[in-house]
Amino acid sequence: MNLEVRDVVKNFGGLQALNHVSLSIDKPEIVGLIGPNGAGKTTLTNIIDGVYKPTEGEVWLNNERVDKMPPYQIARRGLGRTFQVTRAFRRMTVMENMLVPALALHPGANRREVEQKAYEVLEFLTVEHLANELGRGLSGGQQKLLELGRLLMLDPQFIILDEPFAGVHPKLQEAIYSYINKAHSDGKAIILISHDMDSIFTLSERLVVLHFGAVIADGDPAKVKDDSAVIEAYLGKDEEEDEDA
Amino acid sequence: MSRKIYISVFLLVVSAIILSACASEPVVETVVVTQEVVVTEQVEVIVTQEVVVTEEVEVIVEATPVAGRCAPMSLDEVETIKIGATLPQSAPGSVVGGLAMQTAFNIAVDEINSGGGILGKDVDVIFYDTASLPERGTAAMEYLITQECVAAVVGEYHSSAGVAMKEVSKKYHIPTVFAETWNDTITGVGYEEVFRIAPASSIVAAVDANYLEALGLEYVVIVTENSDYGIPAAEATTEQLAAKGIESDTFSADIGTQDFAPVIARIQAGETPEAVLVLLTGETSYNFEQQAAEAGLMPTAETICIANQVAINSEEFWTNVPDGNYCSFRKVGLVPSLANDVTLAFEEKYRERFDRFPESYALEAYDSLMLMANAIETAGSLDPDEIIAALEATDITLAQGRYHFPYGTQNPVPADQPDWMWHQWPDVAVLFLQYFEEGQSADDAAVVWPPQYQTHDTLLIPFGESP
Amino acid sequence: MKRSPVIWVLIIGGIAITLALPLILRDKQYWLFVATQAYFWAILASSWALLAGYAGQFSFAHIALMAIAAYFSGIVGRDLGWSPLSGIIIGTLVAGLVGLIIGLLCLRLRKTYLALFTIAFAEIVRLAINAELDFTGGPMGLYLEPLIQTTSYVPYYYLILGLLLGSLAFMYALANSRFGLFFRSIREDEEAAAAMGVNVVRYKIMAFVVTAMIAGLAGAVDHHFIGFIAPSELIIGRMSLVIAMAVIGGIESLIGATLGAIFIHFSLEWLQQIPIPAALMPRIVEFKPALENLGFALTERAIQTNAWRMVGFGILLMVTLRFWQNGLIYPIIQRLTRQEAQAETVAKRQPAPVEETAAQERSEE
Amino acid sequence: MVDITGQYMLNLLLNGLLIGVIYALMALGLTLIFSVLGIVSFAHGEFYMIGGYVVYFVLQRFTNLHPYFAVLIAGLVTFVIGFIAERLLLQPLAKGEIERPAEYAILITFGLAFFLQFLMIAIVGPFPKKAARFFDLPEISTDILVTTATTLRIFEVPLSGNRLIAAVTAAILISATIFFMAKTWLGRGLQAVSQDRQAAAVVGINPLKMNTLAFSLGTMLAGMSGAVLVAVFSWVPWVGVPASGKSFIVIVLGGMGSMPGAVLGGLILGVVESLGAGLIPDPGRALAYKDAIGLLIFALVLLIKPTGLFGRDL
Repeated sequence: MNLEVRDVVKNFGGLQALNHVSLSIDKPEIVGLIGPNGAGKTTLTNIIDGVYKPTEGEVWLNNERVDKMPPYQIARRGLGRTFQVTRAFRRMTVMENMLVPALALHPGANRREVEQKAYEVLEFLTVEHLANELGRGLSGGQQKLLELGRLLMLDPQFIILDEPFAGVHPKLQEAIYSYINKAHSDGKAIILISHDMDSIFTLSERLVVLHFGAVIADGDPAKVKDDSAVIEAYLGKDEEEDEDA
Repeated sequence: MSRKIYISVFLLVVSAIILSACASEPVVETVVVTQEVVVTEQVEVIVTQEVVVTEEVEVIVEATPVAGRCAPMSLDEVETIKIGATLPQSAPGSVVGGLAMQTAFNIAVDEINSGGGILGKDVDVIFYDTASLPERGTAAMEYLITQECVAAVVGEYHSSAGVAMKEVSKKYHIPTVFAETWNDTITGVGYEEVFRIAPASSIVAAVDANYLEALGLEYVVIVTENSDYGIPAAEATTEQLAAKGIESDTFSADIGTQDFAPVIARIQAGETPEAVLVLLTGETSYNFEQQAAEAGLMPTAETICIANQVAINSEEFWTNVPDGNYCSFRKVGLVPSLANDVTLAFEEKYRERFDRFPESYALEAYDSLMLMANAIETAGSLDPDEIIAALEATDITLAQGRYHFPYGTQNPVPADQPDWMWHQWPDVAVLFLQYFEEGQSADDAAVVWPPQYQTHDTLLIPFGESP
Repeated sequence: MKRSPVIWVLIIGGIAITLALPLILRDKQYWLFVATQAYFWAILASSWALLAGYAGQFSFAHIALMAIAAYFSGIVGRDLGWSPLSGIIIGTLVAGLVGLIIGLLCLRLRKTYLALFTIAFAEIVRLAINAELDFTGGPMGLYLEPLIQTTSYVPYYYLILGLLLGSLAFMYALANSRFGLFFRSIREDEEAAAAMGVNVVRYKIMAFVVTAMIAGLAGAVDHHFIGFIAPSELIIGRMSLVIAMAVIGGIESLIGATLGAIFIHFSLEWLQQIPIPAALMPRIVEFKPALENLGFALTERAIQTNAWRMVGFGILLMVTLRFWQNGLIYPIIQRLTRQEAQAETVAKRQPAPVEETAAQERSEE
Repeated sequence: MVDITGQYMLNLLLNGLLIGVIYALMALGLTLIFSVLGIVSFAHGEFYMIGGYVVYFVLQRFTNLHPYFAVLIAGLVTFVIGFIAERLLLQPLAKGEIERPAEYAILITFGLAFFLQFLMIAIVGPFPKKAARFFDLPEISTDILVTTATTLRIFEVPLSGNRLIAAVTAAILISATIFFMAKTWLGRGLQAVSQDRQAAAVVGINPLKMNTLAFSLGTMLAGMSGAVLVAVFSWVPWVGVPASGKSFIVIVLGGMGSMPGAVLGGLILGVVESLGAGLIPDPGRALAYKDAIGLLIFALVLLIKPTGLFGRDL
C-alpha cells in the first residue's frame, strides 16, 4: 500500500493554498495532520480525495496516478474520508446511508447480506437502534458515527478523518476511539485531522504540520512537538488572531 | 450495468405496446357487434357521398357513428334542446374573444327562449373551454356530445382547436357551425357535418390584396404574428400581392412581443413602404402600432397604417394607440352603417355588457347559434341528416347578413372553386375602415373599401387631412 | 417487502377499477377521454417526480422533451413516411438523447441555476418550433397519423394506461434498486456521494435520460392519439401544471405524483362549471352582475369558474408547499402503510433475530 | 436585406440602450432579493405587472394626479404585497423551518406567480390597458435634435418620447436605489447581510428583518419598473412573464446578486437584442428569434461562466 502526494501546488485565483507539499504513507499507521486555521489541511484533503485538481504536482495511490480522477474512482480505489462538517444524507435512513457505499463498490452484492453487514457495523458503533431513523434526526455526534459507519462499508485502505471529535459527546467519542484503533489494527492507514491536541498525541504515530500551505515538520510526534518552527507557527497564529479581533 | 437499464426501457416500450394490443382486442370485438346494425343504415349515405368526394371513400366508411352519441333523434323526446358551444376561456387561448362570444351566445339563447323556443322547446347552450389547444378541442366535443347529449355544436374561435374538433363532429355525425376559425382546411376537407360562417384565410387575404391594389401601391410591409392565425394569413396575402405585382416583406413576431423598436428601425432603414399591414392581434398589435407611430414610421403621408382588426374597439384602440390617427383597419363583419335590424337589436343588448359595437366574432357567435336554431326548426327534428339538409338549404338574414351555403352534398364544389368553399358562407363582409379624428368612435370611422360601401367616396383619407 | 392488507386491497381495487373503466364509462366517451389524458399527465408528473423528487434535478424542460418526441415522430412520419410505431420509438430515443445533452450541460448547475437553464431551454425549443415553419409546421401545428385505426377511445385508453402502469412499475423498480439509492444520495449531497464511490455524473445523466425517455414516449403516443400538436402546448404554464400535480401529490413519491396528476386533471375538468341545483338558481341570479364583475359567468344551470379555478389551484399549491411539503396525497398513502413500517422498525430494534440469521448464513457458507 | 449604415446602427444602439435601462431597473430588484435572501423569485414579473396596473387604475380614478405620484403609490402597493408574501411564505425558509430550502424557494415563488397572475386575470380581465403618456416632450428644433410631443429625433434617429421618459425615470430610480444601498444605514445593513449573515447578526443587524426589507424593496422595484412602463407598453395580466424572463437573463449575465452587474447586464441585453433583431438576415425570423437571442446568451453564460460578469463564486 502506498499513498504519495508529490510536490503539490494549489492556487485559488491569486491565493496559494498549498506550496509544494509532499507526503508519503506506505504502511498502516496513524498520521496526525495539524496546522493553524487556513494552513491548507482541508485543501490537502480535498486534493487527495479528488474534489480539487492540483495546480501542479501529482497524487499517487497504490502506484496509480489519481490526481486527474473524479472522486468516486479514488474512493473505489481504496481511499475514504469524512467531512469536517458532517454530511450524512439527511433525508435517507441510517441504513440507506450505509448501503450507498457498499452498493456503489459492489453493484452485484446481495442486498440482504449487505444490510446485515451494515447492521453489524452499526452495532459496533453502538448506534444500531437508529437504523431506521432519518439522517436529519440524528445528533451531531451520531452523524459523525454514521459517517464512520459509511467508511467501514466502503472499507478503504486509507482513511482521512477530518475533525472526528469536534462537538461529539464524550460517550460517543469512546466509540470513535475504538473505531480508530480497530481500523488501525485491521491494517488501515489513517490520516487524522484534529484541533484536539490530546487525541492527536494519544493516537498519532507520526505527525505532519502544515503552515501557510507548506509542510514544516513531519515525523515522530514527540520530536515534532519541540520543533521550533512548529512552536513559532502556533504562536504566530495566536498573534494573527489577536490582530483579527 | 447501465446497459440493463436501456434494455429495460426498450422492453418497457415493447411490453406496453403488446399489452395495449392484447387489452384492446376484446373491446374492439364488442364495438363491432353493436355497430353492425348501424352500418347497414349508413350504406345510403355512402352512396350519396361517393359522388361528392370520390377520393375519400375510405374515410367515409370510417364515419360510422360510434356508440356514445346520446342526443335523441326526435324533438318529442326532449324537454329542452341542447346545443354545445366551444370557446376559449383560458390561456393560451384568447380570453377576450371567448368572453365576447359567450356574451353573444347568451343573448341568442335569451332571444330564442323568450320568443317561444324552437317549436315550443327551450334551448340550452352548454359551454366548454378549448383554450386554443387541439387536445381541449377534442375533449370539448366529446364532453358536449357524449356527456351533455347535445344535438349540434356551434362556435370556436381558434383554428388549432377547430381542426381537432371537426374530426369529432364527423365521428359522431353531429352538425357543427364554426364561428371564427379561419383555417382553410376546416371546410376544405369536405366533411358533411361541418359548416363555417367565418371567412377562410384565403378570402380575407384576397380582400387585403384587392384593397392594396386599388390604392395603387407597389411595396408593402407585413408584420405578422407567429400564430395559427397570423402565419397562414401572411402567406396567403404575400402570394396574392405577388400575383398583382405588389412587392412585400414579412416580419413575424411571437405573440406577446412588447418591444418592436429594432424591427421598426429595420423597416425605416430599408425602402420606405407605402403601407404597413399589421397581422398581429390583441395587445401585441397595439404595442407595434403605437411604437411605429412614435418612431414616425406610420401613419405618415408616405406610409399608410393598416392596423389589425382589433382596432374596431375604438375605446381600447385609442387608449393603447393614442397616436394612431389615420390608421385604417380591416373589419370582418358589419359596420353600424351597414347594420340591419337583427344587427341593431343584437348590438343594443351587446352594449349593455361591453358598450361597443360587436366584433366580428361576437356577431358570428350569435349568428352561428341562431342559424343552428333555425335549421333545427326547419328540420323539425334532431336527426343530424335532417339538420344538415336544413343547413344546406339555409336562406335567412341574421346579424351579418343573408346566409346561404352554395356548395354541399346536393351541389358539390366545382373544380374551378377552391376546396374550402364546401359548406362555406361566401358573402362574409370584409371591409376597410379608417379613423380620421383622434378618439373617434369606430361607428364614425370612414368606410373606404369596398367601393360600394364607401361613406366618404374615397379609398383613403390622406394623412393630416379631413374628408 | 411486506405490505399491509389495506394497501393490497387498495392497489388491487384501483387496478381493477381502472381496467374496468371503459365498461363503466361505456356511454361516457368524454370521461374516458379525460381519463386517458389524466394518465398521460400522470406519466409526466410521476417521471418528473423521479427526476426532481428522487434525483433532486429541478428541470423545467420536461414538457419540452415530451413535445420533442411527439414532433420528431410526427416529422419522420410526414417527411419520411415512417409508421407511427417506428416514429414513436425514434421520438423516444431522440428525447432520451436530448435528455442526455441537457444532463451533460447541467452537470455543474445546481438547483436554481438548473431551473433557470431548463426554463430557457424549453423557451428556446418553443420559439424554434414556432419559427421553423417548413420543418415543424410552426404555429399551425403538425398532424400525426393515428397509431391505431379506430374511432373508439378504448384501445387508446388501455394503451396509455398500460404505458402508465408499465412506466410506474419500471420507475418503482428503479427507485427501489441501488440506482434509486444513488439518485437520492446525489440529491442529498453530491460531494459526499462521490466520496462514497457513487459515480455522480453517470447517475445524474441516467436520471435525465430515463425520465426524458418516459416523457417522450408518453408524449409521442398521446399525440398520435390526439392527432395534432401545436407549439402552444409548450408554454411554461403547462409545465407549471405538471409541477403542481407532482407537488400536490407528493414530489418524493411516484404513486403520489400519479394520483396528484389524476386528481388535478379531473378537478380541472369538473370545475369548469360548477352545476347549481335548479332550486338555488333564482337566488344566485340576483347576484348575476356582481358575479360577472368578478369574472364568474352564469349560465342556465351552472357557474363558470374561468380564471378562478386556476386562482384556487395557485392557493392550493402554495398552501401545500408551505404546510405539507410531502404533498397532500402521499401522506395519506403513508398513513395507510404505516402499520407495516412500524412493524419493520420493531423488528430491527431487536438485534437478536438478525444476529441469528447472520450467524446461520455464515455457518451455511 | 437592409443597408447597414452608420445611422441604422446608431438607431439600433440607442433604442437598445433605452430598453436596456428599463431591463436594468426590472432586474435590480431581483438581484437585491438574491443577494440578501439567496433565492431567485419566480414571481418577479408578477409584481412588475401589478405595479403597472396600480398606476393605470390610480390615473384613471384621479386624472389630475402627477404620474410620478402614481408611480410612488405603485411602489408602495407592491412593497406591501411583497412584505406580506415574504412574511407568510419566505420567512419560514430563513428560519430554517423548511426541509428542502432550495426546492421550496423555487416552487413557492413559482406558485406565487401562478396565483398572482390568475388572480389578476380574474379581477381585471384580459383586456389590454395602457396609461396615457406621462409628459409631452418640449418642442425643440436644432440641427441635430428635433422633437415633437411624441418623438425625438437625434441625428435623424427617431426615438419614442414615451420610452425616453420611461428610461430617464428608470435611470433616476436606479440612481436612487444605488444611493440608498451605499449611503443609508438600512442600505448598508442590507449589504452587510448579503455579504455575511452571521457577522451582520453579531453586530446587531437582524437578518430576518433584513430579509423582509430586501424582498419588499425588490418587489417594490419590480412594481415601479412596471409603473414606469405601463405608459409605454399595452398591459395585460400575463405581461409579467416576459419581464421575469428578461430579469433572469440580466441577473445571470451580470452576476447573481450584483447591482452593478444588473445595470450593466440590462444595458448589454437591450443592445444585443436590438442589434440581433436588426441584423438577422431573414426578416421573417428576425423578430421571432429576438427573445431567443437573450435566452441563448443566458444559457451560454450559465454553462460557461455561471458567476456572470460580477458575480461571487458559487
